[in-house]
Amino acid sequence: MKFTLSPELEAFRQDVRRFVADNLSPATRAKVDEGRRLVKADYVDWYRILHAKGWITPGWPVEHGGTDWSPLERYIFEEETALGGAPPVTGGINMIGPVLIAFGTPEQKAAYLPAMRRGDLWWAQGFSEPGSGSDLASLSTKAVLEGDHYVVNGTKIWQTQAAYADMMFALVRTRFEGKPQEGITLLLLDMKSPGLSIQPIRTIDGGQELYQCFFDNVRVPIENRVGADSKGWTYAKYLLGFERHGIAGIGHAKRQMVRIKRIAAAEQDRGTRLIDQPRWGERIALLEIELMALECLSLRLIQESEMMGAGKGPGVEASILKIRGTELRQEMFELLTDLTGPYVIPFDEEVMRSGWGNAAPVGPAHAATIASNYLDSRKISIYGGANEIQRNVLAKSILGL
Amino acid sequence: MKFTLSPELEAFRQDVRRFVADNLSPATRAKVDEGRRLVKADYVDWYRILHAKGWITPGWPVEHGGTDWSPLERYIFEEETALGGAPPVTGGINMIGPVLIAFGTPEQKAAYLPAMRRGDLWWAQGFSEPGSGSDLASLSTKAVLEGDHYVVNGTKIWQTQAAYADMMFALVRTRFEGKPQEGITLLLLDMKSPGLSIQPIRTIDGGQELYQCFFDNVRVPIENRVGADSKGWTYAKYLLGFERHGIAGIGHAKRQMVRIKRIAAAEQDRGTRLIDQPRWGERIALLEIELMALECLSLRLIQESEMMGAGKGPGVEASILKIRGTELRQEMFELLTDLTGPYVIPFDEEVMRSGWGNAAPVGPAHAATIASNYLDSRKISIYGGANEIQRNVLAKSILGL
Amino acid sequence: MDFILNEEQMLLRDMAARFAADARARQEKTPEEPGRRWSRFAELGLLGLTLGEAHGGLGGGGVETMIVAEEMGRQLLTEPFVPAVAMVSPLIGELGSKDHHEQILPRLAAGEVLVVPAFLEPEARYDLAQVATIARADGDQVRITGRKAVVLNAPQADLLLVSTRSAGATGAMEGISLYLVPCQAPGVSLRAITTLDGRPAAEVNFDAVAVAATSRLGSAGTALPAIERAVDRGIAALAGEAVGAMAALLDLTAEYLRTRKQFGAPIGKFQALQHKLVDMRVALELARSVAAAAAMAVDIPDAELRRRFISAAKVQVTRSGRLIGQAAIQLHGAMGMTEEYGAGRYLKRLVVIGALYGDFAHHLERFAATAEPAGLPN
Amino acid sequence: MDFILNEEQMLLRDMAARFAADARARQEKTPEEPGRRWSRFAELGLLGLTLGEAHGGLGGGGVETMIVAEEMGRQLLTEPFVPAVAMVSPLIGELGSKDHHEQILPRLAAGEVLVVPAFLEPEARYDLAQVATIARADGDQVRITGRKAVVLNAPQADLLLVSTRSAGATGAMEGISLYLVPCQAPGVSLRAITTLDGRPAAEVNFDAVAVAATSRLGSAGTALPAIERAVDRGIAALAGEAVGAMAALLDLTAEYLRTRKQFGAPIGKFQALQHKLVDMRVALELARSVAAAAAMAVDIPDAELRRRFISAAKVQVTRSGRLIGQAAIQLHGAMGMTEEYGAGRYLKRLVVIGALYGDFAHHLERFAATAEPAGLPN
Repeated sequence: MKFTLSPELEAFRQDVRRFVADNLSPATRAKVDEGRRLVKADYVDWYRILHAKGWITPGWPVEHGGTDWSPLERYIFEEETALGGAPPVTGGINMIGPVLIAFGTPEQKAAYLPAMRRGDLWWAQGFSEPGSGSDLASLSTKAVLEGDHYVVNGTKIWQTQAAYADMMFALVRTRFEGKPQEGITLLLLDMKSPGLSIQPIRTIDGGQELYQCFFDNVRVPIENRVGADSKGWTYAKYLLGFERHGIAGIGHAKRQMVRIKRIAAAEQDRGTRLIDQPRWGERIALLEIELMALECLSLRLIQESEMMGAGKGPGVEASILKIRGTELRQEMFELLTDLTGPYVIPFDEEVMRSGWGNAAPVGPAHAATIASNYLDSRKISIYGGANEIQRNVLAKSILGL
Repeated sequence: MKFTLSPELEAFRQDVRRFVADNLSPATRAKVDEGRRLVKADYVDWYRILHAKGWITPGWPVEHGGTDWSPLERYIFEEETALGGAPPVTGGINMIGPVLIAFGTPEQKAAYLPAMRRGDLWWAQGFSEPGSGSDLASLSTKAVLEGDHYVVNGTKIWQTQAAYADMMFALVRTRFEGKPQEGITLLLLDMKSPGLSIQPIRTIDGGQELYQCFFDNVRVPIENRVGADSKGWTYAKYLLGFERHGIAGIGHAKRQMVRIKRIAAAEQDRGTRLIDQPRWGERIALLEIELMALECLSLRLIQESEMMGAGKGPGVEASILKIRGTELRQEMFELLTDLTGPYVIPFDEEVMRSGWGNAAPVGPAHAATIASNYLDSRKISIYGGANEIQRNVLAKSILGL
Repeated sequence: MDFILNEEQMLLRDMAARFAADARARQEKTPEEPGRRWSRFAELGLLGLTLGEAHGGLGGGGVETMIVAEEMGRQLLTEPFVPAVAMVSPLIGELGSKDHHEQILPRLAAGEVLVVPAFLEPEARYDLAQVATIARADGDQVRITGRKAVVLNAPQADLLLVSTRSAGATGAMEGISLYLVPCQAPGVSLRAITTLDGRPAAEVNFDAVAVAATSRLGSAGTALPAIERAVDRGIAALAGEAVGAMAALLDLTAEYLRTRKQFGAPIGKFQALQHKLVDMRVALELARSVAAAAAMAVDIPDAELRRRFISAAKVQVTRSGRLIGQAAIQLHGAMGMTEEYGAGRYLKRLVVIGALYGDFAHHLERFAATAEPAGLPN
Repeated sequence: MDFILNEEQMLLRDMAARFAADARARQEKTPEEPGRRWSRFAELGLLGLTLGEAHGGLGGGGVETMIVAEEMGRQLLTEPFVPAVAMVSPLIGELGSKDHHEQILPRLAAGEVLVVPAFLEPEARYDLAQVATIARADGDQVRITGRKAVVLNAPQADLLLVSTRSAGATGAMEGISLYLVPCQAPGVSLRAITTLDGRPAAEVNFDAVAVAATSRLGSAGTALPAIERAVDRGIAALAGEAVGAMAALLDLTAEYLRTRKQFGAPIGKFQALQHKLVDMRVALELARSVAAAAAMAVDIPDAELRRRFISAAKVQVTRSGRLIGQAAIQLHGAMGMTEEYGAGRYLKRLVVIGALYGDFAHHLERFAATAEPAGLPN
């Protein structure tokens, strides 16, 4: 045990930090800072910058453009990019990418992987259905093989930014007997396929980033099947096993902490800054302590798993990071709401998209996005395996019952 | 709805308050105030005072010495006696008393009821067993009828103050087939019976008020059976249905609130009284608000059930009062622990029993009992139907699943 | 305290419940013209609820106001009942001149004129004494200059009831006067905003707005206690509204747990979800009880005791509202995040109520600063 | 930060774990004479753990101390390892004269002499600068008069390391000096007490106790920073002890849930209990991680950063300790309330650790007052 990391890792951290500071578009960073909505260009511009640096697919094998970083380096990279205000690398790269590399045909790899690295191919995820949330295996969208095409009928839901997507990877049911986990197949669908339509879902934060997708006799060429028919459950589990390095959201939480302090210093009550009042200052301090504890825990688990040679980051302990990371960030947004006082009340969706422009803000400028951000934060304990499910997983590992 | 109760009820409240102030032994009140342990004489002396006033058995029918109070009057009586520092009326009177009145033989009533009213008969409760906690029906202490005696073998546990008891009412198994609820019989055992022995259980607060009871061929005359053989489950449920008026412990909580404020005004940190620091003052205020809310809820539920004519106090809503009442009082003891600071560390069991006597206290005199009281308070969310069970009951009533 | 509704109160509750449910049902079919529904409030007598019988009202107090507000909260109605009926009407009744009474009160009760309070300012957070809006005498007129923050329903209002300073420094308790200011008066400008829960509101600017000296309510410089009382009435009503919203949200959530299936069973079979639902229920019952107490306390003469109950209710309701609102979304899973489903609309209403007229921290501080009533034994 | 134990640290952990488990097992068979076990600490080199190699020690720091303390906490050992080894030895090593080093350190390492700190006073709560115990020069002696509160292990100690005031008012940062005072010196009187977790302790009174001027550790009037550093070392060690106790309590509770049956199944099948156990586990892992960070931070030169980690650890450990301790009792039901079962003994240890050298509120305040390290990117 040592208070500081190795000089090499420290230098790496500084490299990433400087790279983000020097290269991220100030407009995108401002949006992230102010809690406004990003659009496709914010993501893709950043992905191209990462691609040019060779940092877009750290988790992939070196021969496919990976960086060969250790889990700790990947953790540092994720923390620093989030802390620096960069958009997250979403969807395809960390989910379907590794699956294609492991199970895809040479043609699939050639068709998709380079385009993904360049930021030219955006994926939608087709897992959840209206009737199957946490109980994924109960999915019922069906695909029937007719000649050299699967004909898909059904619906998928909760797809983030499906309107941006070029392709979708979807779990569909191709056999109907046996256990629900059996008979599931993983298909790659062109979003422009006839019979495929999408419909936005307005969320409580005023956003419209989620979609439902409908399949009406959508024909998918058989060469767009990943791996074998009816083995999709295996690939899905493989896919969901990735991407646990940044699961606690430390970089994001640290950035929110900066925001909290900025706002607590700007807000006053009867002439005293909130941050200088024990009732607020100590509430902030407690969150800071909880964040320190969570950061220490993240680092510790990454290092322990690295030492064990697991290579993929924490195992079942990732559930601890997911639970605590989401709950802590939610507490931060609750605090932001409270700091904002009466100016949490006005809401203008236009400001979420475009900022105040030349208009003078209503109330302090920092207030306009807080309510929407708070409402949006309620999702993080639901998506990606609801916290109740994470607790079940952990309980099983502790008790073995 | 009116901000004040009727003048009659207000006068009744003042009557009870004055009665307690005028009649409760100052020594007993001091023990309650300081959180020290009561002994049998503290209870019995108070019971005799209540008996002389005709207030010892408010819940009994008038012909057996009851007061014919409304549920709201009973609630006020319980609150005021607790608030005034009186020992609670335990065990027999509110449990086996109503059962004997409803199901006992004339001989049983004559033998026990007057003695109970006079404070001459102390009961132990024989329900729980080492293997059956919340799952009461799984009890296994068995009684075999041999001629005109039941012969009892087995053990009972968690009996409060069994050493004070003259008699025990116990659930025993007399039949072994059928559902576990069937085949249970309610017996009255003389604590001096040959073969009956008790053993104290030391608890984490340093106390020794709980006991385990062992039956080695204890012979119980058949006339000591309550009601019919194998119908004990019915009587037990009847018994447990009483005594929900004071379940939130409002009087007790109010008294602890007085103690909290007294200690917060006595403790200082760097020259400032804790009660004057927002971090402490507002934490106390929050508990006070929670107590106000709970008191309003208690009053409301009592009045609603009175209006509905239920007569016994709240139904399933009593679980809400139990959950919140116990958790709130536990929070109060946590706060007391925190207020006490470093002087929560010394512990002297002798002070719990006898106070400091002529010796100067170690640290502030109020500190000596806090840790023990805090530890003892952990039991209130366990005993009398653990809060997990109460939540199950409530969930069933809300969901009907 | 007596928590049982009397017969009139029960009738009022049943009427308000029918009316509110009906209004929501109509709303969901074909959105009706907002003025139309407000007229129906008037037809039912709800707009005169808090006026004395001398002014054509029903003479209702805090409890009656809470009863109606609760049903509005349950159905998420957005009419300006709380600002107009709970806050302004009794204030005009109390402080207004005979002229005010005769000219305004009957029209308030008839729904012909809408008056809403404009008390808080951009820099004030929740302090009613932080009045920097100046009222300067100018002949037999008064000139008002300043700005009021987040004035609910200002875009629909005919008159604003404005707290102004005629003496003393910003923050001083003395020197505050109330004026009735027509929204159409020259110099009044509104910047319209929408609230998180979908109500019209505005920041209002007053640029040397001239009003007659007779527009003042009560004597000069002494309005703060009456303003505080009016705000306390508003808080008690909002607490009722929040209780209605929480109760509806709990019902919605329980129904979801009963019907939504995962892993082959209703998710309400899972004990962890059951216990979360129970925590919501406990939070609701606590809020409901202390909100009722606050509604009763709002009419008592003892201001210190009134403050204590009002602040306690605001603290408890805000706390329960957050717990219930958040737990409801969580128990609904992704469905809870959708605007269409509706759980989120309740959460947003609860967030707004929490932030109106003093948040958790403000009222906890205020409660801690009030003296506790005498009379504990020993 | 690097959280991985090196090879020596792993060997130390294994040795300490075996020793502590063995000590507890012996204890449960036939209580052994306390001095005997302390000698075995010495034999294993644990009493020289924090001394430099020049003084016959192992040169261990915060991490090594935490490793041993954690195993002691796991087995609920009550030896004065934290006061003597974590706090006093490094302090004498740092501030002591050559004479002190030669006369005391080898005997500390051998377990022949026990020195414990006496820093806090009855009126001080947790403020180390609230020193009202006076040291007055008297020829080549010094006379010490005052009182120290709840001095752990004082009844077993040979010497006390006492903070005294030679200048300034009570509460001043300057003017504090440290003296080594023999417990047998005339004028030293102990009022023995037992702690909640069963350790011997005492309030100690000093009535014009004469000690040689050479008993002073370091220069006159400047001891506060060193005292604070020693206390921070103690806190880091106590955090480790608490982590050991929490881990053991979690294991005990999990085992109970696996084996205790109700309604025909292990109670660990009930989801609500499972989730409570998970919350305990989360609390443990957070505490363990920040406690390890504090152990590393205790040896860094930057006092502000050290304070930040120490206070964070104390806050988190106290919070986790309360959650785990209370949940453990609850999950055990009535069995958890019995002294014999043992869960309560862990809770009591955790309560005492929470109240030693600054509680939750004290360290939260201290943390809020420390500057945050520079360097967050924008």
